[in-house]
Amino acid sequence: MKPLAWAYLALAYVFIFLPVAVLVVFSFQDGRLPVPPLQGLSLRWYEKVLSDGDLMTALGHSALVAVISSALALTLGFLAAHALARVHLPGSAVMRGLLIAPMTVSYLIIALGLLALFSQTGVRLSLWTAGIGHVVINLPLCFAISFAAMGDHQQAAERAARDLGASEAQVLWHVSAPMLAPALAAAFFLSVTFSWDEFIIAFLLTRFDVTLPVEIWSMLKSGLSPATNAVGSLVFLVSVTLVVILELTTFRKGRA
Amino acid sequence: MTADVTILHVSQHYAATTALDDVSLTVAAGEFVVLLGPSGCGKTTLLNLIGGFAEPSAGQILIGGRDMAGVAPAARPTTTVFQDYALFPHMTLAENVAFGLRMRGMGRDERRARAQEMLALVGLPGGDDRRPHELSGGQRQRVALARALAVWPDVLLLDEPLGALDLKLRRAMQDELKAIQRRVGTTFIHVTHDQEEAMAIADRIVVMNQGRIADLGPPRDVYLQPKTLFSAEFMGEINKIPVHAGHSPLGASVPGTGMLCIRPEAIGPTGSLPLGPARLLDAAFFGTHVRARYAPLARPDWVLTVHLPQTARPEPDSVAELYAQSYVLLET
Amino acid sequence: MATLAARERRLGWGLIAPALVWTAAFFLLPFAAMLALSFAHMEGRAIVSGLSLDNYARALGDPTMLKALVNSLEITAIVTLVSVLLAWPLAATIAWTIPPRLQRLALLLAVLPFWTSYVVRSYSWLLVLGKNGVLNKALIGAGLLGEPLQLASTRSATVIGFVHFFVMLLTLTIYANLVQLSPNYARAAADLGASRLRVLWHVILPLTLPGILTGAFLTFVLCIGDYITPQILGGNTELTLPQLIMLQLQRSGNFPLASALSVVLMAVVTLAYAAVARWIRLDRL
Amino acid sequence: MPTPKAALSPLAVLAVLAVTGPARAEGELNALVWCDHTDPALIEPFETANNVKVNLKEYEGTAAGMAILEQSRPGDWDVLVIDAVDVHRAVEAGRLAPLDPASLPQADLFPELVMAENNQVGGKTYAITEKFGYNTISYDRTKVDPADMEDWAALTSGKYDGRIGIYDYYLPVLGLVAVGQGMKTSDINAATLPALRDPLMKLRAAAKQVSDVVASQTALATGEVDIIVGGGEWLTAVLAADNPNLDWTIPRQGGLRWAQSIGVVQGAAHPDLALKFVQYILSPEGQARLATSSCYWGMPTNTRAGDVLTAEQKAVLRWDQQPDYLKRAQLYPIPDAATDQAMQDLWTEMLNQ
Repeated sequence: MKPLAWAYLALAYVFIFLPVAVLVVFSFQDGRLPVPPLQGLSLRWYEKVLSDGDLMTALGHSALVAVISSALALTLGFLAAHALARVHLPGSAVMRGLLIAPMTVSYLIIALGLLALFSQTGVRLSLWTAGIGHVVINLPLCFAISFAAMGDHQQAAERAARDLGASEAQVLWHVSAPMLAPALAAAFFLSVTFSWDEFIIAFLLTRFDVTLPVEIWSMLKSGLSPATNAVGSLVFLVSVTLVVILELTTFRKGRA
Repeated sequence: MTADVTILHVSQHYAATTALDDVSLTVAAGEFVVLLGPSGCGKTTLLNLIGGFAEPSAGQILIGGRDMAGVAPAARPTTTVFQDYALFPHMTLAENVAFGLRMRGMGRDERRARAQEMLALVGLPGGDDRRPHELSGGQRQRVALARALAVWPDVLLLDEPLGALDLKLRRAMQDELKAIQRRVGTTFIHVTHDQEEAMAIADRIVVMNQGRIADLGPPRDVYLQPKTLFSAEFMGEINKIPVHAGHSPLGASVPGTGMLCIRPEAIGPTGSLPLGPARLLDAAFFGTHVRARYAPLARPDWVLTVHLPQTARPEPDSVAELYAQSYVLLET
Repeated sequence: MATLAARERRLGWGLIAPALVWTAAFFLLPFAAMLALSFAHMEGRAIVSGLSLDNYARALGDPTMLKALVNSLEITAIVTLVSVLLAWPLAATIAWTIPPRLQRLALLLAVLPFWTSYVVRSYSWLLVLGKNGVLNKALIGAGLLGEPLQLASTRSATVIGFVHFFVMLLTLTIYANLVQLSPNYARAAADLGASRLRVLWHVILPLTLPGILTGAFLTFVLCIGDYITPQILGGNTELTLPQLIMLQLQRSGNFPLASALSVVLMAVVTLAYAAVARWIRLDRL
Repeated sequence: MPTPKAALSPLAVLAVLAVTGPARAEGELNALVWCDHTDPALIEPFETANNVKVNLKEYEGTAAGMAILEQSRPGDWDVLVIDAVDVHRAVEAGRLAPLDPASLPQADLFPELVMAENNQVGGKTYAITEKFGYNTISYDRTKVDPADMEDWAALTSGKYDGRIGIYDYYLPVLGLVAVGQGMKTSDINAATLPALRDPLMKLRAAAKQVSDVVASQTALATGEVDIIVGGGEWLTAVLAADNPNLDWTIPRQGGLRWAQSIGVVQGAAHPDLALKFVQYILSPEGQARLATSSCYWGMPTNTRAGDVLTAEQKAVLRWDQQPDYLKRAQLYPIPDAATDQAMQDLWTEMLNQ
């Protein structure tokens, strides 16, 4: 059993890392095409990518949209979860279902729906409209994670805070949020990841001020090039660094 | 810093169940009242109504003469020490204690001083930079108490605050609780199901059963002169002898009809009320007393529990004449 | 004077209102707009609103459209099945074979490529699977293959790209499920005389089924609605429903037909959800 | 109570977006273009000279462009680049504004590329042809027999099965299929279209992929396929430096001539700047840069660009063979709306084979 398990593990890791490895290796290709044979190693594609203004602008846009839309989604989701966990409201099962519903709908459909709405109401497409779409997809996630994290322990503390004269806003800010911090951080981080990497909504709901995935898509449409590999490798490097840092700090502590 | 509490005809219904049924009670300012009863008797419900965590279906609650209808917990002159303490795990002890003051907008230095003062009051001077998870159960309980008292409540509500402590610690805390109440003079309303705890700390005990007040009075009265059979049984072990028109199967004669209730320690070789001869079934040494069980010769199927002095060494199967020193006849 | 309970409820409504209104304004309303559009029709090159069922007749009647739906369903079914079959043993191996203190690291490694850009991840498979890609070069170089395999621009490429992504996702969810199981279940079963295989089949598998189903459903939703992977790896061959929707929208400007196709896509997902809703809890992810 | 304010907030967001949108800075030009216009080498000189920012959105295929315009608001776009044969379509839809012919270098164009019947409607000029070339066959001459490439029939003979890529644009490729059948592109209509079905499906069966401009270039460059149907100089010229083995030809049955026109959008926010941009694109320098754009190369329509282009560039563009090519190539089909829809549906069906 054991050798078999280890062999399976090894094969699985090869499968999982194969495309990434190829991506990174050929980002150093000293030629125009990222296909074998490897003609030599060069950093020129990285130079090209890092000096590409459009790409860097798109990167900024992505970061902006990811952070703002996630913060909004988390705020809305957290408040809604707090309301449902705290107050017995009529129709709470229906409301919970409604808030979760976007999770079962393909991003493409959400994007098309918003496009239909925006074009019928004459809203001009921009980074903000894409941001609205990202809040829609991340709100259910933030709501579900917040709701699942709420328990007796923190509700008892909220009750005590209220008893001691805290207003609802103070309860949320001084007690609920800090006590649920690990879950909220996880929700925020996941949201940022999803928004950062989201393509179809950003593609259909932006015009000129595009996000990184859309910019990468148009790079891809402008041809197979090691520059695309370089962008991909850089994104990978940055994300992995972030994941490792978070893993070593926030989430490890959160589990203790 | 203290206020009286008046509860007028308060009822509380949840769907099909009645948690409180027309309860009226007056608590004097500065009094230490214990609500005592088994789980589900309505004592915690009553506490929650006073604290404002729920509103009564009917009736009125006044604190310091002010009607509390529609007043949120935060706006009431009450604070609560919760059963699980509900300390804020992400704050230090001092921050926990100062929380209510912070919510009231008090300055940092001022509330820090007050927190120190309160921690000293509950016997936790220094060490205020620790967090709740670093404390023992008894220490957490003290912090919860300090936190609730820090905001100068008129009425402190305690929801089984000692329930989570082991017996020894509980007895020690009872004494301290009583002492602290004396010092601050705040009205304490304390919920417990432990009758010994109630007797140890209460100025007055309110015995509750099935949403109603079964008995109330100073511990001595409630113990020795219970007004209901429920109260008599809940306050401690009791021997019950049915009496019909002044006659009982043991020949004892008390005027009236009902249940003659006698505490085990009120039975002995001497007393005002003869219970007739009884045979010793068994006896066990309990430290403070010897607990003996007798079967009256008149009714050998009955058992009378008797607390004999520590020094007594009754012979097995011996027969003794038993007398009751104090007793109460309750209607059934 | 409002009662406390009424005030509580008002507060509750106040807290939940922003999320509800947001969802109504930017999820329900757009969907309604799309639904309305799906009953419109094209007159020449202009959209004319109305109550026509033509788009649905085409979406479900036109062999090309129907074929796209079938392609989507087939690909999604294969991907979901293969991903679960590959991910379960991987999650189990990590949970049972790897020493506990290394498990988190192993898991992190298993999902690390998740953090490359989604678009780039599909593209990088193109580099592996192309006619002159790494895989063909390696296999031919090793003498295992005479002629290069035609993988890029085929269904296989789409499936491989999808499976790669979803194996990572499912490994996470299944692993989370497995480590929550008390080892005593397996011990008790073994103690009662069950063989390892039977323990697996009768005890462990049923206990992890809800986790598997939740993960499989997520796979289904994400896979059937994805445009990027089939577009990059499958090329314009064997269109999937999202590709068809994008074609109608972007190339033909036939927003009404694209809307109708989207409604069909959503209906399929809803049916799938209804089928498994009993076993999965999305709000307890 | 946060209720009323919070309840309104998303709608308020929407309202604000609807009213203001992202502020459109003065001196920003929005152009809806084919990908050749996105080359910074083409755009930056104009931006610098006029101190403006040119926002570009690329599309492929007239229907896609018209769809984008359909989903936009008036004033969103200033410049439109469109297939010359589809100028009428855009004018009918009210998308193009008339141009003053005097402001344009009409006289310098190759006579065949003035295309007045396409660029004018009711005597008014709405666009000017800016670039042209051919949709025929591109191939790797080391991997196929160049002699075969002179006959459309060779593609479906079985010899090249699985080695063919098709350019994913229904108009030229359906036109080429028609040419291969000896039909004129102008004869394609709802009645004759069914006759193209079988040859198209046969071609599809022989093909490995159907892909857009760049994917087609890439496929040919990496050896993914050896032949691109619909290709031409636009596909091979840009790769000439990297892969000198790539070639293109017009088979004996003929090929198609593509031509793209540029015009100012009706209701443009910056019509003057838009005209300036059109003039820049039609200037000899602009023409030379457009001809050698990084996305795809193509012949400039302004003959005076020949003075700016280098000899090598002209060789790659086959400047001198143009008289012969122009004779042998037909224009794109110009379908009416119904035929256009039918052609697209046929195309979609072909994709999904």
